[in-house]
Amino acid sequence: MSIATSSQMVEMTFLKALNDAISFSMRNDSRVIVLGEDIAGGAGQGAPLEGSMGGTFGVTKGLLEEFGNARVRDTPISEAGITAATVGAAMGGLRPILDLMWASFAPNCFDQILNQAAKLRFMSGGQAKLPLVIRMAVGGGLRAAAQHSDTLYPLFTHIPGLKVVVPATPEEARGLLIASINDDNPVIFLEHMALYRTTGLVQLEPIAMELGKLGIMRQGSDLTIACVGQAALLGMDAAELLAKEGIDAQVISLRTLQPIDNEGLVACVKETSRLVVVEEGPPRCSISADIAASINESLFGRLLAPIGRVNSAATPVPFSPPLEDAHLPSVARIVEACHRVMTF
Amino acid sequence: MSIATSSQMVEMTFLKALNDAISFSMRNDSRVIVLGEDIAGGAGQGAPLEGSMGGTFGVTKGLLEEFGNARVRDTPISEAGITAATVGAAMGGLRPILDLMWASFAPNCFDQILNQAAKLRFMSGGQAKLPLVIRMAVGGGLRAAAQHSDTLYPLFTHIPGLKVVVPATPEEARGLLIASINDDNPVIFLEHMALYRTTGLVQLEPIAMELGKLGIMRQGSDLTIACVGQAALLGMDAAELLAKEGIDAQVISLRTLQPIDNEGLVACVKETSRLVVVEEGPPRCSISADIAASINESLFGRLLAPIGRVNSAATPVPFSPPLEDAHLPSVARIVEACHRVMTF
Amino acid sequence: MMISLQTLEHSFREMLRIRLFEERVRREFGKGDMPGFVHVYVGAEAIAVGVCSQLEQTDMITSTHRGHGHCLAKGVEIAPMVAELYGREAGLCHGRGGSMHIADFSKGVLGANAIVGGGIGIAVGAALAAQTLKDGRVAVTFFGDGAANQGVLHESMNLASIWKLPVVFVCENNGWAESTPASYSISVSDVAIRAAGYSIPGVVVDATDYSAMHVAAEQAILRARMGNGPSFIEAKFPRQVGHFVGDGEAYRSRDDRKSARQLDVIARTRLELESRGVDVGAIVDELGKLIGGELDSAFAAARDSKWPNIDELESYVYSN
Amino acid sequence: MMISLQTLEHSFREMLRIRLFEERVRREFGKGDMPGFVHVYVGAEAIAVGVCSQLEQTDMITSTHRGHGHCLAKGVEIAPMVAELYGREAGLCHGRGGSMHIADFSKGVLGANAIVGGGIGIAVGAALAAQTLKDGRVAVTFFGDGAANQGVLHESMNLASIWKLPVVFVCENNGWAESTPASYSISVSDVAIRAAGYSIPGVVVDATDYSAMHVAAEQAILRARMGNGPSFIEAKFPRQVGHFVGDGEAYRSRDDRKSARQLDVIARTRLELESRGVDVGAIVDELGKLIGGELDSAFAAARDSKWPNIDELESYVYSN
Ligand SMILES: Cc1ncc(C[n+]2csc(CCOP(=O)(O)OP(=O)(O)O)c2C)c(N)n1
Ligand SMILES: Cc1ncc(C[n+]2csc(CCOP(=O)(O)OP(=O)(O)O)c2C)c(N)n1
Ligand SMILES: [Mg+2]
Ligand SMILES: [Mg+2]
Repeated sequence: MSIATSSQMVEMTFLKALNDAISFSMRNDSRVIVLGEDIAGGAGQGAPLEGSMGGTFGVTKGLLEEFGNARVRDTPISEAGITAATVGAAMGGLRPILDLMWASFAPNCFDQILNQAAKLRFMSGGQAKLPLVIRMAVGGGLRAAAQHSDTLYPLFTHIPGLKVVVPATPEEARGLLIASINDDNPVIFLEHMALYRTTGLVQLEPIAMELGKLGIMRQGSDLTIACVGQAALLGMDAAELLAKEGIDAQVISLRTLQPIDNEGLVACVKETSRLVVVEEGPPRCSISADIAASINESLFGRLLAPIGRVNSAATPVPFSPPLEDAHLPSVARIVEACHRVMTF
Repeated sequence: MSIATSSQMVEMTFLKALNDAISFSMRNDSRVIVLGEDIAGGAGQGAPLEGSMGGTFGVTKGLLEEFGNARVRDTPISEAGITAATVGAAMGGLRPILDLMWASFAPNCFDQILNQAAKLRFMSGGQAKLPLVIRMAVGGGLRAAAQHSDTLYPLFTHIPGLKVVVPATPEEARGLLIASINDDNPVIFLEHMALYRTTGLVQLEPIAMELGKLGIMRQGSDLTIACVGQAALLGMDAAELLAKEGIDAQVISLRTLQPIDNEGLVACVKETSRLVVVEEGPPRCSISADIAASINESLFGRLLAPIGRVNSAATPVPFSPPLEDAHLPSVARIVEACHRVMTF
Repeated sequence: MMISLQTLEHSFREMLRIRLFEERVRREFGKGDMPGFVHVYVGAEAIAVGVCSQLEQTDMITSTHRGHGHCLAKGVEIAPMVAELYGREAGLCHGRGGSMHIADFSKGVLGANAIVGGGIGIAVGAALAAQTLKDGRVAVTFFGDGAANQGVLHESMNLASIWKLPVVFVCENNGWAESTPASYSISVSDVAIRAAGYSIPGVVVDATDYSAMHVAAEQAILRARMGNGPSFIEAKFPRQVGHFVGDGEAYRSRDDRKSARQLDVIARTRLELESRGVDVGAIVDELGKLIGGELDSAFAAARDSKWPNIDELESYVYSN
Repeated sequence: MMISLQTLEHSFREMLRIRLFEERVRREFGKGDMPGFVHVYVGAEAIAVGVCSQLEQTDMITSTHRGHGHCLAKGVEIAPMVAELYGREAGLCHGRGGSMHIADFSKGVLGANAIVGGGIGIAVGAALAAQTLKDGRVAVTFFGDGAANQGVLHESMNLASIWKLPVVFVCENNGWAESTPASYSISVSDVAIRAAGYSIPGVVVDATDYSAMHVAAEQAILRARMGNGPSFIEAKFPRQVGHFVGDGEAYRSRDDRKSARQLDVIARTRLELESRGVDVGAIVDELGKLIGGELDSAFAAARDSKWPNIDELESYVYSN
């Protein structure tokens, strides 16, 4: 094995990047703990370790072995109780990471997120410090149907007091998760299901990636495609197709929705004067609406076309594959929106 | 007492208008029931009636006496359980009206709202019929602080499958509540606390007011002020002040946020070419953002100024009066926004 | 507890029907063209049948992510069920729901629910409707040991108790919630103990003993029907299969898995029937053919049948 | 149960201090310049004092909308409390929280909580922190009979039990939740019965009997401190006052209100002290003057003190 320098890059899955971020943080700070349903997985508290699943998606695999069952805790199916406990644990001096499995289960603990985690610091006049991360898997495409496919991006982003993070690549996943764990605020960390098995290059050494700065995934001068999380992969594919037609699209991964990098976004769109926002999730009061509103305000009269918005359909997520495919944003729909924006 | 004709108008409080709508609907249809914490109030099931409070705000006062305790039920403090029961009752053949007291408690039953009420019809391929109304008080100004002052307008509006209603006047309150009760879908009915004691003219006979049509509260040709619920009262006051400066503002009460009267709104703004949206609640992924996005799209290049947005500050609602006043939308901030839009 | 031979035989057929359905689902799922994921009811058959065979069609049930057994026991037809598993227009939910949201309101099945604990309060509401409309219906909610730790169960039991609602709480305790053992996650030896906290009669039943299950259900349903309020049944049995089809259960010891399979209600009921003189082999053959044939055509038809029309994506969001 | 005279006298002083504070709050509220609404702790004093007088400053509590008593018993200073009630910058929360969200982390008060049941799970989490950090702290959560029907209580008790967390659940059962009687809304005679559903020892205590309350708290805190897990105390007493200051309680019979006032822990403890030879009159006079003076200046100072700067509206949303 060769000796690596910190500038070296290695190939890694999104899943492994998340796992790395957590174990790195747990090694560095004994106050970091993880809890959630099945996150140890079968190994429970003291049962044999072999075969423990490490969460429904395997993100926390191996942590139990390294850090033991005081710091890696399977929980009962009690989303409200475990989220409240996460809030209390943070106020009591830990830096907990809660795994909620699917974002569709977050409504079960919405009081704890909206009324407690998000508000306690403010209500206590700055006394409460809430260094906690709530991870959850979002999104459709798995034919998991309406109660396992929500993204809920705007619901979290609407609530002052939360930070909201949406990585698109393994590098973002690892860097942003480390930063989220280091952050003293409640961070909602949303992992799109379709990303877990994707791979990408990451730096050899885990380092934090600043929250609140977008990432430019592809340079381009004709229009900007701003994407929420996994949608960036669709955006990249769309850009490839557009390139073949001679349209040079810039692709942005927003990385964090709160704080949102308005400045960065304005700077990008100033160059291209055309914007398409891509977001999985229904259109009303959405991230795409939010960005359209703010960019229209910042760049009033300077856009060459109305802002394109590609969202999911305004329906719950259907089970049936052709319906789900039609419901979700797709490369084809992004290309179409870009055409509309280019030819306006 | 003179004999009234149906075109006669009577003065009525917002509170009484709501009460009327409910008792009217209960008289007409024995499947309509009401339930919630303290909505009978002390009278419980069988205890003496005198002094029963009829809900924290008195909206359901007198219903117990007329309809009895099988149709007017005090509930335990169990928001999740009673909302789930409301959903089940609707599927079982009733037309329940649930009183959640404050919208800030809705996060306690967000699963039942988002995953159950909103999705069950779709998931069952149209089998489930969910004729239910969930009423709640929203908004600040009472120094009730962060956990009793949320509006949550965009959270509900984001979720496909719900209807969202925001009356601004007694007439709207009565007409829209009757329509909501008549509707076969889950309706979130949001009553701003500051409105309960306001009065206004209503038609003598209770009649439904169509969901999905905005109301023009004041004609005006210079700019449009589109308001969510109680904000319309602020909008009206702002319009009066603007009129003194010679600015002729149109004031709109949106009435319903889902369905939203896009067509009506576009028609109005086409006339004035200038729009300010007023909404109590934080700005991100909000109703104002939603409207700004859609109007910018519909009227791209035809607006004379960027759309003005007046929202609450991006903070939880503070307790301290001067802070709360600064946090909330105000007539002064609306006027300011209108000036910006007029002088752009 | 003894139940009549006729009842036992009838119920055995019903249980076997579910078993045959689920075994076929597992096999067909392996072919890779069934969308999403499925959870089968293998091993729990006595619960659905013990309860639903004593319900009227108009009685209402709410189900879980593991809902096929409840549907079949409540009289839902096989062909539209299978079509739903494949996401087809001919499915019970026109393909919108799939396995985890399968529903048939015409049979009183108010839906499987993919939110753990999601159906519990809905059944309480259905019972409220029945009580208010005075139409004599009862409601039953099925939920797992994992769901027993959801707060909504507590709220729902309290509500059902203070209002004396005609509802039966049936906890299907298979010892596991995904990879988490009930012995770890539940703070008490029997979930049924919790019923006492709500003045609700609670019993623990061995769900591998069909007769015991049947009798417990009978009493609870009768109590509800008579207007005497809710009951709680904890039906215990060891999970014989993976959490979902495809789950290798690496987190579980081989011994535990093996011993679970040895406590099978179908096998046990078969022995009982035989000891009471029934030629079970004949029943198994007959049903195997009958249901086998029905399943053959249901799966073939489902695979052949139309997808939902994507122009109708926005249907069923609202009723008008 | 007998506790030492010294302890009883000390606790009487503490209870009286709360009573004097709350009576003053009621009076001052009537002047109309205290923003929002307040809920006073009158009648419940034995609970906060019985528990908090036996806690360390580093131990953590979570409180309710009726939180003044918990704060005072846990050692929070009067002046910044009063300033908070008036929404001033000098308040404990710099005016951001008010009565319903009053908090003093330096004294282990993790906050009053205006969401009924909101504090319960937070205390469980605080106990998890204590257990994980092995620092010997314990956590206590206070909540009402109304909160006893919130699902999060059930989830929290289960969690605390399976993890053997150092937490004490204290249900302040004053018989009412706003206008709803506990006898109507709670399906069981004693909330403490529910603790058995979580293998948690539960006791019912007469909260008008200070000594009984003290001893129950002692045992529960000790159990937590020793690492033996959670306990549940249901402290019963009749609500003497309206739900909030200004609530005329029209929904409640005059007799019921009157009899509630006759079961007062301060009066009762006074009698007990007197029977044990203490000159309570002297204590009352002394404290009346002492606390009276402190309250005079606290209220005067609060009214005179600065409002928060509106330029700092956006402070404290995030820490950085
Ligand atoms: C609210 C919620 N939390 C978590 C999940 C993920 N999940 C699906 S099934 C399951 C286990 C359920 O166990 P149990 O209730 O015992 O039912 P079983 O699968 O054993 O029949 C979990 C955790 C979910 N679907 N919903
Ligand atoms: C989640 C939630 N639901 C409802 C309310 C409104 N509310 C405030 S206090 C209260 C009654 C609480 O009763 P209890 O827990 O017995 O406390 P008590 O006031 O008697 O001390 C209610 C219903 C609330 N604040 N939060
Ligand atoms: Mg199970
Ligand atoms: Mg009470």
